[in-house]
Amino acid sequence: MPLLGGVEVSLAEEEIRKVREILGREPNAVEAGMIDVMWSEHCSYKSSKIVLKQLPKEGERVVVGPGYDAGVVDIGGGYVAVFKIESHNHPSALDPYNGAATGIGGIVRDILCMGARPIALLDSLRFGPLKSSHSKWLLRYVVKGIGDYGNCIGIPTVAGEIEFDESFERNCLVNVVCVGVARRDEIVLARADRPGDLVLLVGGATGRDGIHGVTFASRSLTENSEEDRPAVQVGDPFTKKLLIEATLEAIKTGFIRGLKDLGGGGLTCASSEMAYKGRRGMEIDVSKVHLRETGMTPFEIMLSESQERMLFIVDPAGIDKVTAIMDKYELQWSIIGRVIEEEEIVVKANGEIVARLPTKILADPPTINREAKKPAYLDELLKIEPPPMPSDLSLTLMNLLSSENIASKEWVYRQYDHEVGIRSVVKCGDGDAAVLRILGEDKGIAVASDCNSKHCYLDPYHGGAGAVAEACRNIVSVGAEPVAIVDCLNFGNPEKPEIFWQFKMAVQGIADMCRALSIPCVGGNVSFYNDDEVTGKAVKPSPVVVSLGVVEPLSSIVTMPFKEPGDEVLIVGETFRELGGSEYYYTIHGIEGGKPPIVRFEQERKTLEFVLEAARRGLLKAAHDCSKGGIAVSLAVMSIKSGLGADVDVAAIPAEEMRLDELLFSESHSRFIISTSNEMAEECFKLARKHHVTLSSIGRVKDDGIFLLRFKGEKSLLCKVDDIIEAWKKGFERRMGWG
Amino acid sequence: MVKVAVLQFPGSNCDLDTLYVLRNVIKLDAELVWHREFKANVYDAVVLPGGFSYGDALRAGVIAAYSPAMKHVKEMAREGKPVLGICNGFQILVEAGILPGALVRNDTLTFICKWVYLRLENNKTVFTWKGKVGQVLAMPIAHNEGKYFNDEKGLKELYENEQVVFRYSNINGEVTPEANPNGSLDNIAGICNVERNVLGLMPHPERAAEVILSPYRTKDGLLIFEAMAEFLRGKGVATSRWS
Amino acid sequence: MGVYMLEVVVENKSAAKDPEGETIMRELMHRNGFETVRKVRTGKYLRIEVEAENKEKAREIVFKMCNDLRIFNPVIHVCSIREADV
Amino acid sequence: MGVYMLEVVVENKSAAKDPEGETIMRELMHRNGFETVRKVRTGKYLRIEVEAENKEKAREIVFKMCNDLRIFNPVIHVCSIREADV
Ligand SMILES: Nc1ncnc2c1ncn2[C@@H]1O[C@H](COP(=O)(O)OP(=O)(O)O)[C@@H](O)[C@H]1O
Ligand SMILES: [Mg+2]
Repeated sequence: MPLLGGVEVSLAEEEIRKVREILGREPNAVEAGMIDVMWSEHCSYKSSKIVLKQLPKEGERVVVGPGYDAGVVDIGGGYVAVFKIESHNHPSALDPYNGAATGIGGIVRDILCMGARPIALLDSLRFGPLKSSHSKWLLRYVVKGIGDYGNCIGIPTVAGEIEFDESFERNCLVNVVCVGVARRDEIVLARADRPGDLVLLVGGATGRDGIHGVTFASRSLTENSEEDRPAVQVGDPFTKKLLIEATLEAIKTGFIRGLKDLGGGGLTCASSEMAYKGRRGMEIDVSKVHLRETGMTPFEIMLSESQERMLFIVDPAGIDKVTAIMDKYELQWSIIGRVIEEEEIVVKANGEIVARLPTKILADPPTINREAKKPAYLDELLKIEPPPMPSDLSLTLMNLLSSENIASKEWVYRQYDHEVGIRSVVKCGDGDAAVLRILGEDKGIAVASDCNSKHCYLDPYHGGAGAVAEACRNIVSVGAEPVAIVDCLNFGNPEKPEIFWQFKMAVQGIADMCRALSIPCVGGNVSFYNDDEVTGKAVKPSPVVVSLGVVEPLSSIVTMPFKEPGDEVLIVGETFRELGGSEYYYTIHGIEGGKPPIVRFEQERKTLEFVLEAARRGLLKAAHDCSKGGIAVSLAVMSIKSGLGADVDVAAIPAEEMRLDELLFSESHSRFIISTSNEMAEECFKLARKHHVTLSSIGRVKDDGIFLLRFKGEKSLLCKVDDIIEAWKKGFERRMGWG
Repeated sequence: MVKVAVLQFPGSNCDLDTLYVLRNVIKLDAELVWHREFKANVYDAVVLPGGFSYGDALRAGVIAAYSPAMKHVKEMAREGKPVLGICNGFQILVEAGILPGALVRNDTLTFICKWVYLRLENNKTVFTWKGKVGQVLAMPIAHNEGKYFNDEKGLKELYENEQVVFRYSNINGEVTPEANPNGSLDNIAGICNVERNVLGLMPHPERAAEVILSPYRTKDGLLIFEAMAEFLRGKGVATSRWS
Repeated sequence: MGVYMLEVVVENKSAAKDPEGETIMRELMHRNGFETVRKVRTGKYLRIEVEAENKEKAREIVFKMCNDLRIFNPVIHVCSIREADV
Repeated sequence: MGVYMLEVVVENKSAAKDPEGETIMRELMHRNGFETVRKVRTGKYLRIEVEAENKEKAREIVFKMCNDLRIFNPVIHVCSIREADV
């Protein structure tokens, strides 16, 4: 590795030249270390910044957009929702338990430092297929890590998703989401703008752990990553819980002028970013920092990424009041510096200045314009011939339902406390999105996370757009109005033009879909280098999108299970011959290619508007979007969750010309299955015409225990409801084995 | 006016939930009390809420059991005041020796969060006098270490003294192995002290006190809080032991 | 005064079941070809460094602590204490 | 063939934190009068009975098992194996 200031840094030669040029001198070792972390991909977004600019950030409800620790949106009645997503892929690949746990710890701090009480967690996970014992081991301990941490701090994990694909075998993806609520006037910003304010460091003592964690996250995993021990941290949820309560209590004093968590880049990142946002500087005395180990150098203290720490900017008039709160919770604290006029970060140790850098060089590093090139594999993959039609469609459905991608994820969410906080109205497994009520109000927040990496692989543009569309469909399915998204962009090495092309296309897709739906993107996270240096293989592009919606009143919530025999079953939207990247191709035929679904932007918007209005007018007894596994799987799941049967005429499904199997399993966008009473069906049709949406009645809910799909007079697919319940409920658990 | 304390230990996390139900649903005068500030003589009843006091270090509940606050809880128990331990609260009461036995790791070796059915076995306690023996209640559990254990002698005593209050059952009130989520001895989900003013249970009644939160549109958890509230207001079928 | 290191192991009484040990043996070891394993019992392990005048005193302190502070629950656990190398 | 008993202890590496051990020391031991405790580290304990030709073979089996079955994760844990009395 090249040298800067006499220490090894992970910067490119050109970047090193730039540092020297901007600074006009050689930095010393401490300064070089600080610059090294701040210029890492993880902290600086140097490769992605230019591309991310296209995402729409504005909207009536946006209170705080991207650039802060979490996005803040107005949800009415004086309340705001705060949410953010973050990846913890690299640490989780090495130590799934602690990696996932500290991921939760990190994302919770992001919400907390906006001044909001964290009220829910989501997890979006990707692993290699479960036939590999390595994947099982990763999944088992990732779930345990998330559960142990989230359960302990008393924040319910209310939703999530899991995908399995060979490309995640050595690079699992662990994305975690936290949602918070606050009164609008309680929001605090990570900003230091008043010279003389005190800098207070609270929480866990600083140790040598995690030094260079961010540079590690900004690199591909290598053969000897197992030796990369400093990158793995141990979480301490008990201390975190105290930190949460103490922080919220401290904010109530009114003396907290700025607040930021210490995550990647540690004290260096927190201090420089807060100062930069406030157009000020900060003086930090590292000899004041409470330490866990002896003999730590200023370099180590400034770069440590020890967990469970927060940085407060406190009005000196209130410092005693604030520290008394920390004492009540028996949290360690130290006053480590103050805000200064000059826009620079000055680090002192035992009275001597050991680093002095302009805030700008730390907080606003130069960006890189990376090359993008469409991968050659794509055109080949799109041309694949359709496989032969299976002779037994009932068996095909059973196999899909029990496949790891589609089967019930109950094994996972049983291990998560999804009820603590008494806000969970729609819980794990009940609906396409989770719904959390606002205590004391007749209002709820809906959240869902989505991404179909198989679609994205074949068409990152429509894959990115599709992730937004699907996340919003999931919100609308429960009767909520989507109001904003955040995203987590998981890709391979951006220095490779093919990977960067995937990235650019996906972001463009997300941006275009957001614009079409008039939904802002209020935050996100980029995780590059999810590839394997040994095999050179990258993960399938996985732009995970989290959509947040508002449902009001709570009585307009819709859930997924069929409700009563005799209810009419309808399909919203049209089906196209789009089987590329489908679960049907993957699980049944082992095919990776084909023409993937594209998003029809206008149609998607109209469809969402129709379903939302129908839900609000109380016309829907059940609703579920069609995604993985297509129409057949969506119908089956609605049947499974209710224990009721269904009798459906497939010929009534509006679709372009295609085979029966294609019709049943195509994963076209902009579709929902809904059920309604006979009396309300007519209203539904009227409303559909008003919204210019295709709606077609396809069958009825039955109580005969049979799930039946007819086609042109024939019983093309017939299963006992008990059998599909068994297949879907046991499919996952059977693969995981014990506990 | 009667006053109920919700006792907070570092790591309690169902404290606000319990307070919400006591205040907003039951309409009792209740307040959060930090363990260091807790005094027996100020309150008419105390609830030890769920959570992970001291992060479950060593064993769930064991460190909180040594807190000076627990001396006050013991005193209240002795005075016949209602003491309710929910989940971690139950674990603390057991570790403090106020209730007998042990709560150990679930047989599944995992945390379990799910709705279960409970059969009411004893309606002669401060918290259950409004129910009928054999009545089935729906409530969620959410715990790692909720498997009740006692030795042979201890179990015999529990039954002799009518201390078994709730057992895991199916919807029909049948106490079967399939209805036992965590491997608890005899499907035991909640027990009381001999005097019947202290109840500990693993399920969460505060999460089952409003229809909107229940998958079955029930609010069975209310029974426990209402019984306590009415008892505090001087109602209920008080036995001589309680007066 | 010196610093002594002691180990404390808390296990379930032999009469009580140890579902974790059984699961590890059955599902992990036997299933993956280690069939010669006959029995597995799990426990909690604590390594404690204590300041004391001598070894015996250190042992006494830890012994008293294990009893006084319910390091184990006598209803279900047995507890063993041994010396270890610092 | 004989039956041999081995003990396996899995702990966090010494450079890694052990929040549970810290909490036990601070909140349980120090607070309740055992101030001479200097450090507490927690770990997982397994007692394994295995059938083998001799001691060395038994040790080998257990060693291989701990590695192959990921009884511990070398990224964060240290694992020690010792003989015990049957
Ligand atoms: N990792 C997870 N954590 C928590 N809940 C999950 C997780 N994975 C899936 N779920 C829940 O299971 C249900 C079904 O999820 P999913 O299989 O993604 O369904 P769909 O394809 O219909 O969106 C949802 O309620 C979802 O929130
Ligand atoms: Mg869905």
